[in-house]
Amino acid sequence: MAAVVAVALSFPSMAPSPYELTVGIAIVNYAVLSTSWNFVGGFTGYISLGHGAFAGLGAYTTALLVTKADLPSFAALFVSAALVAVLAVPVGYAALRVRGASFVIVSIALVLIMLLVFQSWSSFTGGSRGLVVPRPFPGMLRSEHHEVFYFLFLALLAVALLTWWIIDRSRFGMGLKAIREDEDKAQSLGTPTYTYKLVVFVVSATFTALAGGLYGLWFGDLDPVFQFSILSGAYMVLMALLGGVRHLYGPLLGAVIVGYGLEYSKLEYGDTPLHLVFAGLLLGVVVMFMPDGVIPAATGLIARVFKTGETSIREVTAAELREERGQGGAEPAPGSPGQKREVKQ
Amino acid sequence: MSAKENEQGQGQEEGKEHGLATVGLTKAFGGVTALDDATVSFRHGRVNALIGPNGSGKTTFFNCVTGMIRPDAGRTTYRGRDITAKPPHRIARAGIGRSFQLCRVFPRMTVLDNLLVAVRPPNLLAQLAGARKREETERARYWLTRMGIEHLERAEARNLSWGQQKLLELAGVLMSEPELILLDEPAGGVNPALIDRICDLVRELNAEGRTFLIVEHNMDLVMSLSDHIVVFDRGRPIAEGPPSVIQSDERVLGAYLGV
Amino acid sequence: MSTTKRLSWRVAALASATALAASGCGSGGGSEDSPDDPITIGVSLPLTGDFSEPGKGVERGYKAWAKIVNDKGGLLGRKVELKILDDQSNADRVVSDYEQLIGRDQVDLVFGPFSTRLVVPSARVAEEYGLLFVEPAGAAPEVFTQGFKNLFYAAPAVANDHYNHLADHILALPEAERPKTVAYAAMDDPFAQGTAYGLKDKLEKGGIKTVVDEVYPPNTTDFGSIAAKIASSKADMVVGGSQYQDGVNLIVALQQLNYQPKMAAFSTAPTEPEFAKAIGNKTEGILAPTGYTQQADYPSNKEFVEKYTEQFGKAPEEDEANAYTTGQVVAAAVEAAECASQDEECQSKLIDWLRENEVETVVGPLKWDDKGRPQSAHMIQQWVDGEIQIVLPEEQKEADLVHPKPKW
Amino acid sequence: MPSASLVFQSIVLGVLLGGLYALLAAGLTLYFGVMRVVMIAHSAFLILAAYLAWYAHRETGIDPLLTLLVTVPLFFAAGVAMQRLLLTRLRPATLTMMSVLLTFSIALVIEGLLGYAFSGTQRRIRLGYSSASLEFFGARIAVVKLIAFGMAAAALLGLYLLMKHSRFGQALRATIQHREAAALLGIDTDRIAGYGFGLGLATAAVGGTALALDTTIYPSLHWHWIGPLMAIIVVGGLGSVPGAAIAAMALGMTQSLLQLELSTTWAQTVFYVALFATLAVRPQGFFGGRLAQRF
Repeated sequence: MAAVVAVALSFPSMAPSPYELTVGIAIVNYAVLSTSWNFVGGFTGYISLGHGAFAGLGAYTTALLVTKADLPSFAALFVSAALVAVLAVPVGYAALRVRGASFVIVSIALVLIMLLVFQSWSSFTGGSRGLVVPRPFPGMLRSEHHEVFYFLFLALLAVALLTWWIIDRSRFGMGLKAIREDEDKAQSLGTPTYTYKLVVFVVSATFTALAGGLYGLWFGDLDPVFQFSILSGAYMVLMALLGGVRHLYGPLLGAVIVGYGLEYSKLEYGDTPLHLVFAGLLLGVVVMFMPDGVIPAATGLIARVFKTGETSIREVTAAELREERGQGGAEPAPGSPGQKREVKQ
Repeated sequence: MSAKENEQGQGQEEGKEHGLATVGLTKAFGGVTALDDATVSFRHGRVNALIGPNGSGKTTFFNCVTGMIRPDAGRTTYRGRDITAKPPHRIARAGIGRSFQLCRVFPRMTVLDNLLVAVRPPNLLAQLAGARKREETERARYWLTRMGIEHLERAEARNLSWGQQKLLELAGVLMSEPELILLDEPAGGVNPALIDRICDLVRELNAEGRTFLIVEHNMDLVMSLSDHIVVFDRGRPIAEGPPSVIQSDERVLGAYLGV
Repeated sequence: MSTTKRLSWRVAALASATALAASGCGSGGGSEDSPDDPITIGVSLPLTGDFSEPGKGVERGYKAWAKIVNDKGGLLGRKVELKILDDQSNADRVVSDYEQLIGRDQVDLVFGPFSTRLVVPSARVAEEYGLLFVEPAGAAPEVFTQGFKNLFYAAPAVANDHYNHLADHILALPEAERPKTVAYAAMDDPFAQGTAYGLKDKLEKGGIKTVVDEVYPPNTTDFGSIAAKIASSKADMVVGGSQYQDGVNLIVALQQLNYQPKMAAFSTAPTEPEFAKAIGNKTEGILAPTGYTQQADYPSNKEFVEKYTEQFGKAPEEDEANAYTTGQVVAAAVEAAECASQDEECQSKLIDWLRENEVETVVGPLKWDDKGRPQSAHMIQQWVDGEIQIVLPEEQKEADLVHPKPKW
Repeated sequence: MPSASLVFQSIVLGVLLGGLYALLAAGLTLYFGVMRVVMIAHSAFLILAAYLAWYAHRETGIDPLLTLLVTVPLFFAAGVAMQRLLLTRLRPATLTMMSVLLTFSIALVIEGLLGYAFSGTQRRIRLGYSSASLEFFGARIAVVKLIAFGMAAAALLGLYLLMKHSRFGQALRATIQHREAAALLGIDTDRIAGYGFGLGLATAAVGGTALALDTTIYPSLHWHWIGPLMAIIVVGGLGSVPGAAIAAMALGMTQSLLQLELSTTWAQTVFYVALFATLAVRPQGFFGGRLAQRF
């Protein structure tokens, strides 16, 4: 762990040119975004494809607070995160009242409606003409500017990871994970599932907005088409899922793989739209074959190779058979403990 | 905590105060009426059973009472308090715990964590405290021990056998400190040895002051275990009474045989 | 946390960090000028995604320029070499592309990308590294209000001035012939909107009434409602601030409603080679501004059209010409300043020279104001007798403007 | 204040647009009904069908309507295959969420491949009758729009008859209503679900061809369609085919009328406003049955 931190901290001094630093910033930004996404996705199992909207809102609100309300850049960043948190409450209210499918639909709709609003309301948002965010450190050289923001993003990542870790080991986190496993059951045991979901949704939106706002301050030019993009939300999901949503470092790992992969595939296969195909196939493969991400897949593989793992594959199959029955709602096939043991070997 | 509850439970004068009661509970799904103006009450401190043919509305009744679905009409009270259409977690906190028709545990959490989910933090700040506090873990182990599955506490629930999962589910319900426990087909898909085990547990827990309401198809179990039986047909009660009365009730036979 | 978990993460992080660093080291450090080294020129273009069509046109223009220059022995005796990256029509990408070109690849010069939306963020990168930024596509007013000191637009006029000749012509018409009401429909895009609103401002000042003012998002594909509004207003003139396909769609939708204005002007779309076929040849009388014509007799244009046609098998369009112009402008500056490298002194010499001088290009002589706005005007073309011909200004016209326009 | 004729024109346009929305939303509802799957790739298949129609027309000059003979069976088979080979392999416990991601990834692949094959250029079928129109009580209706509407209406009618009056339709409706109960009645729900999926995708084939008649197509266009369609199925009540059709008509009409007073962009927000309002006020949708309650 210490080595990773050391590498992350010394990266700017190792980078041969500001370009590598911008790639580093992009990857850390991805990591913050997917970690933020994972507050909802990882704990509760609710997949949001619309977190791009919160990032865009964070960026735009920060920019508007700086340009229209003359707030200092970083005050604007925090005020903007607070405003997004407030907005996330009614969104979560609508999205979380019903389960699953409606949540996904609302999350996608959120990006699309924000895109429409920020395009149409051009007298306020600049619309398609774009919005320029004044630099927080005027007069700073571009490469220094990159370096400062690299560390700011790193700090935000640390805070997000710490928050995730605190929740993960808390009673609140226990309740959230119970929601992911079986929401009805969690309710029947006294977990106020709706409130839990709403709270963690707001936390997630807030961190996403902070990442978006910081990005806005760093990048400087906002355009609704790029800020409110469904694809950026999908990348968050891909990264978190690829790394493993149940693990603290899963989204971070996913961000490093996907971020580096995007950069690499662009260098290699630059000018074809095949990057969409790659992203699509990768997402499909992850969903079909390793929905728990590479961390468990890799540990599972190692465990199988060395035969040290606690779980055997056939056990999982037995459990899933039962789960299928649970979902199907048909009469339970009488499975006595004795029979189960046979399956378990 | 549970000891204090026991005293409360035994302090009630039996029969005088109704535990769970509904008035005119009605629920329709599309064109199908699952509950039809069901007015029924159960005895506090006793083992109650709810029986009836398939599709007679027993599970819908459970779901309405525990807030999982919202009834179209009617009221539910528990010990005099109106709990109609309250969210499920409030009903759980009012002291009603339930199991599900097909046993439901949190498959990818450990056995111990399955119980710790039921712990209710006393205040907002305690939400963020660590989830594995010592005294709670001790209490969880107590229930696991009583169920006889304490050796599995670190296993993921999905790796347990069906019967072990049934016991785990019951332990989870007990961890939430209910006064009234609704069991939906506790003997479903369970081998005879385990059925006996579950019966014993129900008797013991009842003796400690917990009230039970059991939906079950296994008539031997129902007749031997329960003090009071309510029979449902087509979404409403058609008969109630002690096992001896129900066994000889013609309407009950009619309902079951479809006469 | 298990050991394996920690290990896998650490390996991945280390691998990516070192890989990035290594790939950077490998190709950096080639910045010293030597007479044998080619002059490398970095460009990022939308070769995929929403702007890919014009993006590819610009790419062809740049490639034609590089070939023509190299065939003649290069610049300052050095060959020129283009390094073109694909920005996927995405602003994040375009910025990171220019970071890569300038920082990692150490190119000597940069050319601009396509589309106003991408020009502003990328111009900022060049500005902050102190590089000259000549661009072929950022014509919207916003581009020139950012305070860029290094930016020059390589075309005759900014978007809002595209219709200047037409506005002058309309306002000079006798009272009876002048359109009294105008309907505007513009794509929500800084460039397309700029063209329509430039004309709108001038006509409104001249007392001509605006009866419809519609803005539609770039992804609009159904123009039924907008057309219905325009048709129902019975405006004498319709102005479309269009790119390509939206212009076609709008015209077809208007024709479906049998709306017959006295004058119809659309930007970009009518000048495209496929236009007539796309709207079923009902093109008669449609007006369009253009910054480029293949027939222009500027000396360099003849060479361009000939060699471009040789290289690509068809004649160049406006996007290609603007890209070529960009090359010509930068080349002129490089030859005057006698240097082509990233160092500050050279770049500021290039910038200063362009500020002060006029450059001969395929779109005519160009010079710029202190914000980088070109100071010429667009010509106005009209579809006459099944062919698009220049009708304004007088001195360049190939045909007379037909007014009122025949039915379509 | 817009004139009466303009309002009438807008109503006509709204009906024509609503018809197409209704057909596509019906398809989306079928997937949800049989599998509880939110099929993000529906509109990507829509665009794919439009591209196939355009490509066939460009290469051979045949009327785009004729491509239906190929695309409808092709899409039906693709739908069945997708259900059998992909969706049934997902874990049931997480099916709803994971299927969203899976279909999302399919949409990305389709978009990427279309871009690869045909570039990002906007395309439009050039028909001899593109700009022809008919007079209808003072409103002008483009012939191509009328044909598109006719196709949508015919397909919807066919779907309705199939579901109401055929044995398969009965099985399909039973499966949508209550899959377990249907299975108990001896219906092979897996097979029915596969066919339901195929039918849904077939609506995309019809819709795509209708779309290609009158509008421009480009690979990323599907994002523009999926939002309104998903809003429609929520407002209509997830899983209710008639609900989806009614909501589609109502919202298509509202959008068209709103454009009279608002800009095109603002008018599009009507779908999302309706979506949020529905979820806040009546989460099960306005026409939904018991299915919608838990989703």
